Amino acid sequence: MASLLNIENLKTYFFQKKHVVPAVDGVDLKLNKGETVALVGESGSGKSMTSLSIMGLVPKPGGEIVDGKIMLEDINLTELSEDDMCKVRGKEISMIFQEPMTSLNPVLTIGEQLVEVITYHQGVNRASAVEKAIELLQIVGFSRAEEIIRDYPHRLSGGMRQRVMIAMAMSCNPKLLIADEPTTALDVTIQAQILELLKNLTKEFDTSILLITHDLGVVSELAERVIVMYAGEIVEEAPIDEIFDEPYHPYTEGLIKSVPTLTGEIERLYSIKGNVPSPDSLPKGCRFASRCNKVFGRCLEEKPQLKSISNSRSVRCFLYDDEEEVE
Amino acid sequence: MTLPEKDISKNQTITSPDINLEVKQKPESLWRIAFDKFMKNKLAVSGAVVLIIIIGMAIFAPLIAPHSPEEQVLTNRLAPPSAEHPLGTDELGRDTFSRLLYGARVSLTVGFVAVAGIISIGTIVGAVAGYFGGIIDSILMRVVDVIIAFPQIFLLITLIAVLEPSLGTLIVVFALFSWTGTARLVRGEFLTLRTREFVLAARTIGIRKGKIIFSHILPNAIGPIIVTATLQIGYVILAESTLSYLGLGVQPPTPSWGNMLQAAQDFSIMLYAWWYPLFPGLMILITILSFNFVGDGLRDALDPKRKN
Amino acid sequence: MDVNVLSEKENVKSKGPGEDFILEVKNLKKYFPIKDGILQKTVGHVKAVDGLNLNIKKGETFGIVGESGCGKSTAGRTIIRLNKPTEGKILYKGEDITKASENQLRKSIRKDIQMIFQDPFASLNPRKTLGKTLMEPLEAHQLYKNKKERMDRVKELLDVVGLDPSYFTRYPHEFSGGQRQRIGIARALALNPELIIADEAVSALDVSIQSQIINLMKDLQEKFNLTYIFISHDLSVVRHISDRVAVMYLGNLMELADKDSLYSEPLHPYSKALLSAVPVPKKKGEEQRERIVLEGDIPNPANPPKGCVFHTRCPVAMDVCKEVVPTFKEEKPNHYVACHLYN
Amino acid sequence: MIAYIIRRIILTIPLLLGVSVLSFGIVQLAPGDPTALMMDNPGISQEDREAFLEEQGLNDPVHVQYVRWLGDIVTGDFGESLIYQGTPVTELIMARLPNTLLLMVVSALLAIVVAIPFGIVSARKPYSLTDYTVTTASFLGMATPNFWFGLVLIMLLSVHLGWFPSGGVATLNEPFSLLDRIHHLILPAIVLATAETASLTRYTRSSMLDVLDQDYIRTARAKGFKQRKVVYKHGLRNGLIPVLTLIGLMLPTFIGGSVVTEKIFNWPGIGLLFIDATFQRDYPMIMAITMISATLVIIGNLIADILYAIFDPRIEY
Repeated sequence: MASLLNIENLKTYFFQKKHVVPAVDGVDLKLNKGETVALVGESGSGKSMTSLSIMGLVPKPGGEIVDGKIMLEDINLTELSEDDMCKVRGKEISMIFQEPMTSLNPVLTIGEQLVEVITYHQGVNRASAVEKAIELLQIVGFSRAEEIIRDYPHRLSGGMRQRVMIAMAMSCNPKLLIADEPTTALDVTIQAQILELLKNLTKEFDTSILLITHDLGVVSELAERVIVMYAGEIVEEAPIDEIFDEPYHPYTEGLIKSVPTLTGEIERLYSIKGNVPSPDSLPKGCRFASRCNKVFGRCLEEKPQLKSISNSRSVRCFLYDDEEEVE
Repeated sequence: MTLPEKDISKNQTITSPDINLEVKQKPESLWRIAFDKFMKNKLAVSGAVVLIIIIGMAIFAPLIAPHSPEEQVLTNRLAPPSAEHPLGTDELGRDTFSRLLYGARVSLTVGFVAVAGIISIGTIVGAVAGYFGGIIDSILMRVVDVIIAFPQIFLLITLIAVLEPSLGTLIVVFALFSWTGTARLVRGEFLTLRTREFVLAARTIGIRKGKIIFSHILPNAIGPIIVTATLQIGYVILAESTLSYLGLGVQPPTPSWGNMLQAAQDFSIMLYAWWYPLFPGLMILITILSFNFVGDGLRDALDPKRKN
Repeated sequence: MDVNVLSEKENVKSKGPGEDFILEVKNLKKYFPIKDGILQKTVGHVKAVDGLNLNIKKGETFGIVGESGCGKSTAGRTIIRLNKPTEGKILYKGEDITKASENQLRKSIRKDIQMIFQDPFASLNPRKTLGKTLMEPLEAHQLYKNKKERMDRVKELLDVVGLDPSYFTRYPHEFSGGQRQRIGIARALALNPELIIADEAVSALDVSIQSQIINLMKDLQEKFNLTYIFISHDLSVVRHISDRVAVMYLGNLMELADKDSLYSEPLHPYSKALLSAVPVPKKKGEEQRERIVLEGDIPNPANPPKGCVFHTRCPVAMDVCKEVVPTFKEEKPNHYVACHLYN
Repeated sequence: MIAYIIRRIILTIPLLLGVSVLSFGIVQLAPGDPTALMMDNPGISQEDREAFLEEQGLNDPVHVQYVRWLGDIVTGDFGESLIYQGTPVTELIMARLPNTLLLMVVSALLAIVVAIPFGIVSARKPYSLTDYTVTTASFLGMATPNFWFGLVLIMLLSVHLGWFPSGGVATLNEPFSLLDRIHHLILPAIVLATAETASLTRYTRSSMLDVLDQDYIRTARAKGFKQRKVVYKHGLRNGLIPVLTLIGLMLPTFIGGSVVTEKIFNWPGIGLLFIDATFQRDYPMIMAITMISATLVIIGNLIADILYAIFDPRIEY
């Protein structure tokens, strides 16, 4: 499978008056064509900042990509000028966000917001852009698309707005769709609709998805591969059908065991003690050490590296240090 | 390939405290944080320093002033700045610098006292309207609407003309007709705060209404109130000087920055004594500017949404 | 509305002999007026809660699930009398508190019923130290003889919820979300309540913190013999913590049962869809569950559909559903449902 | 929409009533009666005075006087001036009104034209040199007393340099000339506009900064639009909607400011008329002008509200 996105050693730091916050700290990530990969982590893990780095939308002033490469096929996005990056955004890579209620411009009609992106990237005239917009709205499930394009966002529910966002993101047939917590703000029944839609669309359009989420359930609905982040670093990477049965990293394992299930077989939830370390005072050794139940001396002194365990799995933990790398 | 044991034991104690709290010497109250933030704002700090100097000069005017503000030397009218009269003299030969110092007393007194009144009335009306809502709120807000519909200066001019100008009248009139902005602000704060969860929590605990208002809601609304008070002082000083300039404020011979300028409108003064209108105006400008800087700095420092 | 009265009777009738209810809610309604026009006349109502019947047993955890706008939070706030009920009755240990004044409430339920809120950042007064926040309920009800004893009690509370007593003088902004939620729980416990209403108490927390808080709540329940009403949109969490679960939709109860029978064999089409919509981590070899994807959005509670409120989205709606409000009745032992399929 | 406008107009009626009560009431606070000044004139006897009081209805109870006054002003009759004896107040005001409106409209346009672009530029690059310059200028503008600013301008540009006339609407005894009128208008317009320009700039800046922080701006950027297009297409309209309200709220300050400006530049408008009236206790005139200015403010806010509703699609009627 050809690789579409290849991130190497990405470091996105925030420079504050007193300290430097390493929001993303040396992330390597590969995404193949047509593949859906989930980036999982709790708040502050750096997953959202990774996605904004790919889009070149790291908040400024303060945030900056200090190191690393982000290769989209054979272009290094970190080296593109702002003007060139504008040609990539919305066309090659598009993004949908967590808050559908605030992500659409309240004073422009749905049609206007769809049409502008189509005319901008595809150089078509307005009339055909309008036609395309209606077609897209129908694809994402609006039966009254002709009416919807004249409506303003506040007339639509959260689920409908997220559909509009998806239509907008898919309008230029992007190679990569970054979905940052696309269903977190939605009710479960609406979430199910949106997940269904995303699943069908990416098949149809052959688009790769980078799914950013904290919800392990959503991950297993959509993704083929899971990457777990903790405190700015990737701690584990695994195929979807292995990670829940056999998590390697103690953090991943804790995360999975912390979530109550719908079948209710667990009597008492596992809980990871403590809190995520504050990003301005990270420990010297393993960043998870203070919360880990398998911690030993070396973890406090030395930083573990992300290590391949098999060709589909890797983990950042000393417990697996003596494993032979399997090629 | 054998992997090490990955079983996680189940006996996590729930009473394990979250361990990641930074150890600090002293708990930092929000006031302390606001103070630190304020001190980092250069404009605000310089504004505060200038204000302290001006206030000091007003308080110690009798010690600092080289002359009595009312001492007339008719042979030395409209003298340019000199060692004897650092800012020159006026059309009656009085020392401008001394008169400015005493004028500061008037301006600052009117500013502080009137604003104390404005804030008291505005906070009470706003708090009552915002906490109780309903019909009380509607009535109070309609009264506010009516007062706000008048251009302030028209009300002030009319009232003062009707009531005879004096320091006391000025203060009372300002207090009675400038509280509306504060009332709206406080009402808005109360409306949002009263539905906040910590206020609901206080209600479920059974805290009395009065205590909820004064101990839970008001302290959290105090930031915007302080900011508006600071800005209001500047506004009142400006309005007072305007009225005095029009001849409706503090009456001569008592010096005030505004009435000093009233005398300076004369064509020949403008032609031959440019320094005379300059200094009172600059004093007003600097004072108001300082209050605005401080107010702006306080707004940033007291706004909990602005971190860093 | 007669229907609700009927169902209420049935509900009461079904109560087994000797069963003690700590809280009885009968046909509770909470409407919020919509005002419009020149004179701000009431032109309609948001029917946030529209005829709710619940009987809470002492010591149980009663879960209420539903999506946003279903009225679950309004129900909780009305039960604890932060809202004035529009209609219906709330009985706490047989005492009618529906119309009690704030003063009467202070003497009756304010000590006995407490609440844990959703947002750990909004639920603590940012200008009060942890100590002051926890002392306040004790002072308000003049429990304990003097300050010293009250302070001891606060330290005890901190210990119970797993916070270091040395945090006494700290301010809320110095705590993490999880710690704040512990403080919120300590405050709720301060008055030794019997019933705690937890409104989305763990929804705002990260998963690893969420499990800490859930476990804490379970331990406290055992220790102090608490009764919980646990309100949440998260079906897995509700299942984990509850004994009985009620499903709400648009201000109405759709189904109510022991958690096992509700989750393993839901009767109402809405409950079925809701359960099937929850994405679950799949284990290897596990079959893809059949999913019922509901069409459309939740209707506006200001203008709920006629008949069964769910009929606009129901995959098995019949003609009768558009006209007639289904009765809430016991379909199986202790398993209630409001649906025409079971008539 | 029409229904909304009608509703808003109807809602102003109680407000206008309140305003009339206050306008009327304040003057009632005056000690003595308006004949006090007349009595200084030895040609007027006590009988004349009584007759005057009776004729003017000043012996009636206050509420009767109020109702009568209200009835009159509804028909546009504000009574007769006490100073310019026998001349209806309305006539005097109408004669001066065009001058005041000219000054206000020109200043308001000046303020908007200057403030909004500077506010936007400032917000586009916060904490840049441009932003600091604009911010400093606005702080100065807000703190400068306008009467003093007018004085300084007259001293510098009229008295010393002779570039501008020091007052009046036109050169006396000259035929009408547009250039001459503009020449007279420049300084007063600048003075009246300064403070409002400054606060409008600050407001535009903070409103734009707020908007540029919103999620939909991030969406627009994610679509690949350049910063310029994002600011002007997606930010501007959202940012200017609240500014609209401020312009409505600026009206009272403008009207108030015109009093002082007219006084400094001897501009024969309502403001000057008002000041003269207060010094001479011309009560019908005072009541008329306060009433009219408050009405103008209410109308201004009404227009701002309606415009707001037109420009913001989120407002439902």
